[in-house]
Formats: sequence, structure tokens, C-alpha cells
Amino acid sequence: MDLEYSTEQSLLRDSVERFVRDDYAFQARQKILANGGFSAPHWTTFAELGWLGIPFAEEDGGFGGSAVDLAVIMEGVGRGLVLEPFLPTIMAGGLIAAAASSAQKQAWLTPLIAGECKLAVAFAEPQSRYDLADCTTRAAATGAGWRLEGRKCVVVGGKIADAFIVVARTSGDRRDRTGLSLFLVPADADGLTVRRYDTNDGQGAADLELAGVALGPDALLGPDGAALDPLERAVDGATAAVAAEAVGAMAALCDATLAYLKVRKQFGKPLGSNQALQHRMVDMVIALEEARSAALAASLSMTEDDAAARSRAISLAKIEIGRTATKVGQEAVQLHGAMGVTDELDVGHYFKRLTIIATSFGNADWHIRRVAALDAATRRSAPEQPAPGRTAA
Amino acid sequence: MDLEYSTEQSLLRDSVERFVRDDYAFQARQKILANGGFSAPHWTTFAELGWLGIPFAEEDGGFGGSAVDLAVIMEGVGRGLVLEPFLPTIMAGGLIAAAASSAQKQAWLTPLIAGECKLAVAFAEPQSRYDLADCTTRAAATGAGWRLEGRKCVVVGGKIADAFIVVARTSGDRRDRTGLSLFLVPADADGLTVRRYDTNDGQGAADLELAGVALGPDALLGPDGAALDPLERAVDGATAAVAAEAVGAMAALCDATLAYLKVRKQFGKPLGSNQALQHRMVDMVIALEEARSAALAASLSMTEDDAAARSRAISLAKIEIGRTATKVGQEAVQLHGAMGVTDELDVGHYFKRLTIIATSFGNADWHIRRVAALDAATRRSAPEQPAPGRTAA
Amino acid sequence: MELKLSPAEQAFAADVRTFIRDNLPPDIAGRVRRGEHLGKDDHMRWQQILGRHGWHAFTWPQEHGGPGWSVVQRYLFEVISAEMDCPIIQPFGPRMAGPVIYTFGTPEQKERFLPGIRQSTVWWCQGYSEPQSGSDLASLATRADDAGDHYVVNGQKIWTSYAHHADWMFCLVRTAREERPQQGISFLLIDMTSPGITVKPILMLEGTHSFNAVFFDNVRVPKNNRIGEEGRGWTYAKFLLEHERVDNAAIGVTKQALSQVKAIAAAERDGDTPLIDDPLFQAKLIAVEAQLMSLEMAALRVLSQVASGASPGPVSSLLKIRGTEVAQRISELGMEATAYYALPYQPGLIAGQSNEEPIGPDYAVTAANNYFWRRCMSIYGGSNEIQRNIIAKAMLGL
Amino acid sequence: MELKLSPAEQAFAADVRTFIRDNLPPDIAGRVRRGEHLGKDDHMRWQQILGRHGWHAFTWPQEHGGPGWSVVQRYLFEVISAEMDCPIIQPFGPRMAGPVIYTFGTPEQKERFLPGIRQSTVWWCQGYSEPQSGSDLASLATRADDAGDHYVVNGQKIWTSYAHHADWMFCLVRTAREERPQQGISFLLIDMTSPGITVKPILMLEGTHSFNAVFFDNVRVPKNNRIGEEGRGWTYAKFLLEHERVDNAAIGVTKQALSQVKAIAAAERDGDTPLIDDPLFQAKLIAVEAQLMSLEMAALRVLSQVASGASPGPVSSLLKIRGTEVAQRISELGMEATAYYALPYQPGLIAGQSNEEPIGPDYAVTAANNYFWRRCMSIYGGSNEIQRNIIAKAMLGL
Repeated sequence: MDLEYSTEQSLLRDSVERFVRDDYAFQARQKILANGGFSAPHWTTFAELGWLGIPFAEEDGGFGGSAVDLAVIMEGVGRGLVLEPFLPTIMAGGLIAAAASSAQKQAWLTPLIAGECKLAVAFAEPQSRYDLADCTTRAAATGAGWRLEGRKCVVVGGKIADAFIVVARTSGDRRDRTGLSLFLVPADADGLTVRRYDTNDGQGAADLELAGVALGPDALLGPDGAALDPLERAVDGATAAVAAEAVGAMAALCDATLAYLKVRKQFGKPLGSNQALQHRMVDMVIALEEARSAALAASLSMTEDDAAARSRAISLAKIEIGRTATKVGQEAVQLHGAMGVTDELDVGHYFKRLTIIATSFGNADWHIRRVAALDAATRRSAPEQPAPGRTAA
Repeated sequence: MDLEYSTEQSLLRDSVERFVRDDYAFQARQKILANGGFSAPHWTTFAELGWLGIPFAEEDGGFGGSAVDLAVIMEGVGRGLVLEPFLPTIMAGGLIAAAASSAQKQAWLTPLIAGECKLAVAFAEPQSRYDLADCTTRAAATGAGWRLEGRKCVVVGGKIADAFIVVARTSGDRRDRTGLSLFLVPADADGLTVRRYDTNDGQGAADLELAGVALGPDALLGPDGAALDPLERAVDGATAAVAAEAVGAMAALCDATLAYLKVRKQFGKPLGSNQALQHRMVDMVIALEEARSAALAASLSMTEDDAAARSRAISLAKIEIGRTATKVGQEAVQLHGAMGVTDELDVGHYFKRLTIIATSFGNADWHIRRVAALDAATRRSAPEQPAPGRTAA
Repeated sequence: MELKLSPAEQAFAADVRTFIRDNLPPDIAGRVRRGEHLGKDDHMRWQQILGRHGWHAFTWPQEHGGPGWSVVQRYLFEVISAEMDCPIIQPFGPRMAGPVIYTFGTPEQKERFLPGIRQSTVWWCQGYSEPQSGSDLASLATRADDAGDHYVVNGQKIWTSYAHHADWMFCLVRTAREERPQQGISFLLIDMTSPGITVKPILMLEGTHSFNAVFFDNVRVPKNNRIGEEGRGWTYAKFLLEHERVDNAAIGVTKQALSQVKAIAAAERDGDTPLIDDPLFQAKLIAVEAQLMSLEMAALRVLSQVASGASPGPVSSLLKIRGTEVAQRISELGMEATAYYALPYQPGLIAGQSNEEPIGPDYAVTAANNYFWRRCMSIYGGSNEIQRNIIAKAMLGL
Repeated sequence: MELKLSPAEQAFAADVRTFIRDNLPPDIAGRVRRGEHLGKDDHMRWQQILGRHGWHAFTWPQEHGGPGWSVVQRYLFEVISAEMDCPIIQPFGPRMAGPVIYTFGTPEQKERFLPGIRQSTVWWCQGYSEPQSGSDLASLATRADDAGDHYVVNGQKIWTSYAHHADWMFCLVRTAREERPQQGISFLLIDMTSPGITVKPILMLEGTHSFNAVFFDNVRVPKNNRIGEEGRGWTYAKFLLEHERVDNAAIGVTKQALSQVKAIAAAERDGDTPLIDDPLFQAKLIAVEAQLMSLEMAALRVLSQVASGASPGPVSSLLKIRGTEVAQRISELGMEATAYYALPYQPGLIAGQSNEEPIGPDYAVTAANNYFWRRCMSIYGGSNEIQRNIIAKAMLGL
């Protein structure tokens, strides 16, 4: 057991913190937001600093980093409220790395790591809520490849993605756990309508309408019909990543709120001299530490071989992230008073991003249900544990 | 609409408050507790003051009072942590008043109002949790009357009851909503084993073992097999009553805690000068006011003709009582520090009683499920309400 | 004691329903129902309809031209209005400026200002908060210097709701420096078209424009626009604050918001199950409904006391705290109900100024927005922390 | 970074399991599992078994006769002990008196007192709190007057856990009045058999006896029973308090408590459904498990920092706050799970001194009791409010 950062991780953290501090101050961030939420020079920087290659194997041109390494970057992403679609691209890259042929990797992963293409994963559908198996988009084999019909929604990062990984059904019915496949779909494919739009957290997204999108045979990523497992793993990984992002955003809010309590005066003394506010600030900091621990647990669980154990740990962590992100976000706004509800202060923007994180990749209720289902399956397969009573003694 | 006490209600409240103040101070109450939880002189007082007749019709020898009148007494019962089985007796009396023949009323209700007999209602069973229809105790018609077999548990007030109203099944299966009947069973009936015991809140209870208890035909209360509706009404009424009791207990805790904050000194100043504790005291008081409002809503709903609407209002109120009783109880203990967790201070005893109230007649989860079930039934029978969208405009 | 409405109260409720059904413009009702950010015209059209019927200043006694309703009638009017998707009546004229003017104003002031409030031909705003005096209102610094028959006002107000719509402002200014900050404050009525006034928008976190900063640069205000005595403005302001808190419970609007979230939850499907049948979401809805039921009863109890002549007192702080918390919670559930459709941001639709297609279901357009916006409820009108201080001091003697 | 245990750590864990399986008396394990109130004999029997194996003072370095375990080993030992239903090792000797004695004591004191602590032949208690000094420890008034080679102690301690079992007390007394209350305090070791000591029980709200009031009436305490310098007792006391808070997170015991509540919920039926399949109860269990998982990771992070030589500092306050809250919540769910069977009160069974039949299911006997008892967790060891003050001041600079 060892919970200290390695030297490499400490260096990575320093470089991320430096980028956020020097290049991503709130005013700079707002300018990027006003310009559509993307800075090409920043994307180049991400590639140059190696961030876009962190989680990929060295033989694929990456750095062979772990989920903890990714979390180090994501914490900076959260602290800086970074707008560029880093995570969507990394998530798509992860699916390619896991499932693609070497030709496909060459075609997509290599330019991705080089910062030459931005991807996004299209998994949600209008009726699906958080159920990854709830998929009605269909892909039919044609002589020449595949033909896709259906609709995907709220594809985060889709506003500026060059291509999408689209989850489509090659067999089975809506909500079947088998029959899902992954397809690489360029944003300019014929028959694909991309409705790009802004989101409340500034990240940007898109809805996709696939009306007979014709794709070659090389568009299929991984084995036909077996996409759910890698997709669940990718979403679990993305969940661990946004958990770390949430920690960064919460840390920024705690810092900002603490500073405000010290500086702002009311009734002739600093706000922070009010014990009631001190205790609430303490509760924010406790929540931050809990979030940090939960996010760490999530990242560490990504090395878990047993998918059920991994998903369970990710869900428990996401429940905590949901609770703490909501609490810290709401309290930071409240303790800032009227300033906290304005557009001009960064606090409201952190709050909105945390709100969206809490609702992404499954909200707390959804993850509670997932843990419950996993545990029920375990109980069915395991002998009953005796209740802690006298007779069992 | 009129939410002010009538003159009679104000007088009743004064008389209850006087009794609690003069005859039921904490030391006096502890003495009664040490003596088995019952004072015969007090019971006589209850009868003399008319409390035992409050909710019964004048033609039955009562005072024709409402649920609000009963609540006025119950608030005093809560404030004084009164131990005598007032509510169990009133609850049993209500079932008699609702279902009994005039001979049965003469035999049971008249002495009850006169303070000559104490009753308790045996509805729970070991497997039933809060489900009133979950009844396996059976009553079979014999030539000479009835024969009861089964087990009832945690009959509150049963420790010193002279007789029980036992819910037993005359037809149907466990959890059927029909086939339940009520039987009057004297505590000394042949075949009845009463296991009397103390409870955490000092009220005392009993478990009943009915091994071929033979009863005459006049033991059946009301029509054969149709007891669930009046039983639900009686339990709803008792729920409204303990809601008012909880308000009395919470008010006592708020008073005690506020006084302690003003008197107790730490670090050279009164505890109550700490703003963090002030705000928590305020939250206790807010919870008390919410509880008071919920309890009032519960009592007022008992005049509702529609049983579903009544039950829904009672359940909403009990959810609130559960939440506020837990909060006020826990906070009162916490703000009293180590004193709060001792047996010698009244605070812990209020806390225990509030804990038991929260778990009685259905805990919050159970009432949430009941409201959900009632609403689902309404939705099934009513046309769907349009969602507040554009298209519905 | 009786919760049921008397026959007279039932008849009144029926009248209100009929009037609203016959007179509320459907386009306005639609915008309210969809939770859009209303424009000045939406508010004014409806308020003037009410004004012509004598119902705009619905809390006023008959002697000042109000309908002279009982507290129960007022309550019914508010709840029914919310239920039927009426816009909230903007309080600055009829709930704030009006009562101060008819209680403390001169006969000339009454004659001059009350009709415009009753008819809703004049939009008022409230000049209280300043950059350096958030919850500590009495520390205000905007100065009104005596210049014979008028004052010269210099300074800045902030968080001024709808100053960009307003014709007049009622305003607290400092006319003298005294030992206690509450002393030396005066209460002025200021014509917003006066030279020297600049209004700058402050956008809210969710992108809408309700708040403003208002700057005064040598603004001349005639002395006969002062309410009551010079230096006693704090008294008049306090008179208002207590009434505002009871209003802030806003039961009717909150009940309607809960119905809407229930309707959303009935429309949303999780797999094949309506979200409203999901035990966890359902439990949260029911828990908040239970709290709202308590809150409504608490508000009715306060109204009942007010009707018997008692002052609402610090209990009004309690209603403000819980009323805002419950409303916020409901908006949070509304957002949660929309899952991923909480993300799309369509400001044109939110402002009702666009015909674009909603990205998700209709009801999702304003869901997150509404949640974000409602965070300000526990801050305005004296933050909930200040309300707790008030209860601790005034009610508990701590 | 790696959460998995190294092979050496795995081997250690296996050793611990084997030892406990082979040596823990089944009657004691049964009592722990049933949540009964343990007697002195139960504790002493197990602690002496551990002592003979060198594991009673398991946090001690080898130079003082401890096993010299790493923080990970200590953590594993605690978690496995809890999992296997070992009694909690009473901290007063090995976690409190011991470290103060081996850190600040004289060679004679070490020789005299440490063996009895390592072997658990002596029961220690902590004389800190006084009636007028709850969380404000430094305001203590118990007086030790200089009488040549000994002190004469007069005064009263309160909330003294297990003073009725104790052979010795470590005790804070006032040897001088100085300007700051923290000055003039000395740290004495007092033989509980000394003439003039009276121990009076204080019953807890749930009826058990753990706490006492201890009265000192001219008790003679030899000066060589004083730790360190006269007047510097506060320094030694503070050294202890920080360590205590990390322990107060008590992860192992809390994890075991959660398992037990899950087992109860699997055994309870609501209709035909096990309570653990009830969505609402399940959701509460899972929510608290999520929080416990965070808490465990937070404790491991602190341990990892301590292992690298850092002091736990104010983060230990954070663990104390959340550790106690989570444990309380779990006990609350355990009580809730038993529905009406939370009512029966069977003190004989709770004390393990009766063979009467439980009224309800076995597991219900101690469920409410356990919930009531655990309310003291957020009060003892410096109340959670005091911990928040510490964090605000020491960590946040407020």
C-alpha cells in the first residue's frame, strides 16, 4: 500500500498547475468561452506537454500512464475550468486503444495524441438517461460496410469534434446488454446532421441525427456486438476523471470562499469572523477532503481486474462526488452572497460545472441503483451471511 | 378557514399544562417510571379532568371533542413525557366507539371513560413491520363464539392493560386487505400469555401469545372481516396524536437547550454566545415550528371524509415529524454536551421518546411508500397531466 | 379550528378563478408555465389588467384604494394566481413603495404616487443595497446633501432588481453621519429619468438580466420626494422588511413549481418506468412535499395571527428561510429530472425571444436555468444567515 | 501509488488473522458481535492474550517493547481485529498513558509503568474533564498543592471512562494559577487505591455504566508520579489529543458495524422483501457506505503522510468529525431496521448478564441501545464543534 505521488506524478501536477495559473486565469478562460470554447494554441500545448498521450500505451505512441496520472491532469482541468474537450477526446482515445486494429490506431490514435484531431463519444440517446445499453440507433451490415440510422444526444465535446465514436446496435433490442458496437464516424459524413450547441457549463455539445450514414468496413471498432464491456469501462474511467476534475473545481471554490471570508467586511468585521460561517467553511473543506479521497479511490479502482468490483467502487465514488460537489458548489455561492450569483465572478461558473458533473455519467440515484444491483447479484450467488444475533454466535 | 384555538381548547391546554407543570416534573416522572410507569392517582385525574372522554361522542359518555382537542392533550403528554398509557387507551376506545354495539360500549367504553380500565390495541406481529394487513393471527368461529391462535407483538401500553383489542384474521391470507376482525380479549383470558416488558422510552409494552383463546360471541367488535378501514383510521388518528406529543417533547427540548446555552459557560462566556450554536439553535426552533405545523395539519385532516386524502395528509405529516423529531432530539443531546448523554438529565429521555415516536406507526420510509402508493393509484385513475412544456402551452 | 374554506371564501376563490381564466393572456401564461424569463411588457400587461380590476394592489386596505381583502383572501388570490400561471406581481410598487407611502407619506405624496402603483402604470425599484453594505444595510454610504429645496445625491446602489425597467426608485440615503449607523438615513423617492443616473446591468450566473448597479452623480431630488422625517428612513425601511419576509415564503409559486416537477417526472422515462415511479426520485419529491405542507401550514398560522392583529415578528424570518430552501430544493429536483438535458443552454428560448427547436424536451429548456437562478433566493431579502441572526437575537434572546 | 497490499503486508494480515482465530475466546467474540456492553473481565482477558503475544501496545516502537509496526500494519491489525469481533483495545493505557510516559517520563517511570501497560495487567483511566470545564479543558480547577515530596490533590473529575475499573489514572491538575489557563497545569499519575478517592457512577442515557465522577479529597500523590516538569502538563496533554483524533476515525469498527447492519437488513423482511432490497433503506446504506469508503481513504492518506514523517495536524480533526458522524449514522440505520423491535429494553441481555429470551430477533436487542450510546461519539474527545473551531483556526486561519 502506498498513497504518495511518484516523482513523475508530482512533476506532472506542477506542470498542470503552472499551465492553469499562467494561461488559464478566469479572464483568459472567459475569452476562450466567448470564442466558442476552444483555443487551438492550448490544444497544441496539451499535445506538446504529452497530456493527450498520457493514458495510452507506449507502443501506441502514448506514455503508458495510469488513471491516477490522468486524474492529476483532470484536477488541473477542474481548477482552471478548462473548456477544451480534453476528456471527451481521451475517452474516445481509450476506446480506440482498447478495441481498434493497428490500422485504425494509426488512423485515429496517432493524430489524436499529436493534437491533430478531437473526438467525442456519442453514447446517450433521448430516451436513455444513464443506461448505456438503452440504445436504439442501429447499424446494419451492407455489402460495402455499415449503414447507421438513429439519434444520439448531448455528446459532450461534440460541438467541435472532428469525428465521433457512435454506439449503435448491430443486433438485439433496446436495453439488451449484447448487440452494441462502436463506429468511427467523421463529423462530415454524408447523412450525418450535427446540431452543435452551447451548454450550461461552457463545454459545448452536439446532437447527432444519423440518417442512413454509410460507412466503410473499417469504421467498426472492435468486435461486432460486444461493445458494452469496453464502453462501461470507458465511462467508468471518464467518471473517475470527472471526479478528479470536480476535486479541482471544489478546491478552487474553497480557496476563493476562504479568501472572500477573510477580505469581505460586514458590520465592521471580516465575514470570516462569524463562527457560523467558519463552521460552514470547515464543512466545505471536509467535503473537499472527502471528494479528494473518493476521487483517489475511483482512480485506483481502474486497475481492478474484476469489472463488477471496479464499477462498484466507481459508483460509490461518484455518489460521494455528487454529494460533495453539490454541497461545496451551493455553499460557495451562498457564502459569496450576491456576488456568488453573478456571471462576472468565477464562483458561479465553478458551481455550474460542478452541477453538470454531478449529473453526468449517472447521478447519485443512478449509481445507488447500480451498486444495489451489483450487490443483489452478489447476494444471489453467495451464501447468506448470518445476522449478528445470539443464535448465530 | 380558521386556525385559532377556541376558548374551550385554550382552557383545555391550560389545564394540561398545569398538570404537567405541577404533577409531572421530571423527578416525579422518574419516580413513576421506577414504580412501573403507572400512577393510579394520575389516571383518576385524567378521568376527572375528562381527558379519557375527550374524543368520544356525548351519547357514549364522552365530550365530543375533535382530533385537535386530543392533540392539545397529547402536546402536554409529550412535554411531560407522561408514562401512563393514555394514547393506547384512547386508541382502543376509538375502535370501540367506531365499531361496537351499544352493549359492548356499555361494557368497555363507559368504564374506560371513567378511568376504570386501561386498554391497548394489539395490531403488530413479529413479521408485520408497519403493514396493518400483515396479520397471521387467526380467529375461527366456534359454536360458542371464537377461538384465537397466534402472536401479537410490541403492544404499547400492554404492560398494564386490563384488556386488549386484538386484530385477528377470520378469513383470507396474510397481507389480504379483507378478512381482518377485531376482538376484545381480557388480559386474564385462558390461553393468553402476556409477556410484559419495559421499553426504551419507558412506556412499557407486551407481547401476546394466543394459544386457543376461547371468547364469547360478544368479543367480536364490529362486522366480521371488515376491520382494516377502522383500524387504519384509528392508527392514522394515533399518528396524529403522537405527532402532537412529539411537538410537546420537541418544545421541551428547545426550551431546555436554549436555557442551557444561556447558562452554561465555556471559555469564559455563555455557550449561547457562539454564533455557530446560535444558528443550530435557530434550526432546532425552525424544526419545532415545522413539526407544530405538520402536527396541526395531521389533526385537521382527521375530519377528512375521503380515507385516501386523510391517510396521505397523515403520512406527509408523519414524514415531517420523523425528520424534525430526529433532528431536534439529536441536536438537543449534542448541544448539551456530555450532560446530554446521561440518564440523570431529562434531555436523553425526551430524545429516546422522540426516537421511538419516529419509528412508531410507520417510519418515514414507510410513509413515503404509502404516499407513493396512493399517488400511483390516483395517477392510474386520472388523466395524465401535461408536462409544463412548449407543446402543452 | 377549521382548515376548510367557508362558503364566502369558496365563492371568492371561484371569482378569482373566473377572472383569471377570462383575462390572463394565454401567451403570458405559456411563458410563465415554461419558466421563461419574463420581459417588462409581460409583467406590465398583466398587472395593468389587474389594476383596472382593482386587484393589482391586492394587499391594500380600501381606504387607499385596495380591495380590503382578509388575509385568507389574499392567500387564496396568491395561490390561485400561481396555480393558473399568472406572472408574480412585482412587489416593488404595491408591496413596498405603496405601503410606505400610504403609511408615512404626505397627502400630496399619496395623491401623486398611489394611483400609478394601483394601476401599475409606473415601475418601481428598490434602492437599498450598496457594494460595501450587503447584509449590513445600515452601513450604506450613498449621500444626499442638503441644497435648500432639494438634495444632491451621490453614490451607488447595487443588486437593484429591474432598475432597467424602473420609472421610480425608493431609496435609502445618508443625510447625516450619526453615532449609530441606523441614524441619519433618509427615505427618498427618486425619478429614474433624473439627470446623473446611470443604470448598468449585472448579469446573473445563468445569463439573465434582472439585477443592476445604479450610479448617482449629483442627482437632484426635490425634498418633497422625501418620505417622513429626515434621518428616520431606517424606521420606514424596517417596517417593510418584516412584511417582505412573509411574502418570501411564496407558498403559491412553490406549490405550482412542485406540480410542474411532478409533471416532468411523470413524462420522463427511465427505461420503461416513469421517473415519478422511481422509488428514490419519488421519495425526494414526497419529502419536499411534506416539508412544503408544513411550510404552508406555518404560513397560514402566521396569517391567522396577523389577522387577529398580531405582528408577524421574527417568525417571518423563519418562513423566509424555509420558504427559500424548499423552493430551491424543488428547482434542484426539476433539474435532476432532466438528466443529460440539463446541459443544453438555449438563452433565446429562456428569454422567450427565439423560435429555435429545443434540444431536449420542452420542459428541460429552463430546468437547469431555474435551479441556478433560484440560488439567489437564500441571499436576497436579507440572506438566510442574517435571518438566523435575527431569530437568535429577537426570538431567542441569544 | 498503489492501494493493493504488498506480499509482505499480505503475509502480515494472514498472521493477524491466524492469531486471532486461534486465540480470541469465542464467548468474547460472541458478545462483541451481539453489541453487548462488555465487562472489565472481557477486556482484560483479551488484552492480556494480546499482551503475552506482544501486540497489546501495538502502536509502540520496538525500543519501548512494542512490535514496531508500520502504519499500514497497524491499520491492518485494527481492521482485521474489528472484522473478527475482537473487543476494542481500551486506549487509556497503550494509546494514552504509555506514549506520554515513554516520551516524557523518567527512566524509573518507564520501568515502573510500561510493563503493566504492555501486558495489560493495569487498567488506566484519563482524568481530564471537570464539571466546569467541558470542552474548555484548560479551565480545569482540580488543585495539587505542594507538600514537599508529594502533592495534595483536591477537586473533581467527571466523564471519567471506566474509572470504576481503573487501577491508575493519568490526570491533569492545577499546580499554579498563571495568566493563561494553559499554564500551571501538571500531569500526574495517581494510584486509584489512594485514600481520599471516591468514584461515583454516571449512568448513560441508555442505562449502561461507562462514565464516572471522581472526587479527590486530600489525596497524596508522590512527586515522582509527576510526568515531566511542573506546570507543563498542557504540552503533554496536547501531544495526546492529536493522536486520539486519528484513532477516533475508528474505520475498522465502523466497517464492521456496517456489515452487521447489512446482515440485519438481509434478515429483516418487509412483506416478502428483505429490507436490504427495499430501495429506500438500500439507498441509505449505500450512501453511508460511499461516505465510509471516502473516510477510509482519507484515513489512509493521513497514515501515509504520517509514515513519511509528517504530523497529522488539524486533518485529524476532520477524521474525528466525519468518523463519528458516519458511525452514528450506521447505528441509526441499525435501529431503524428493527422497526417496532427498537422498543423493548432488556438491560440484562445488553450487559450479557441474563439468559432471558430476547423479545424480538436477537439482533434487535442492542440496536436502539447502540444508537443511543453512539450519540456520545460526537461529544467525547473534544466535541465536533470544538474540532470545527480547531480546523477553522489552525488549518484555515479564520
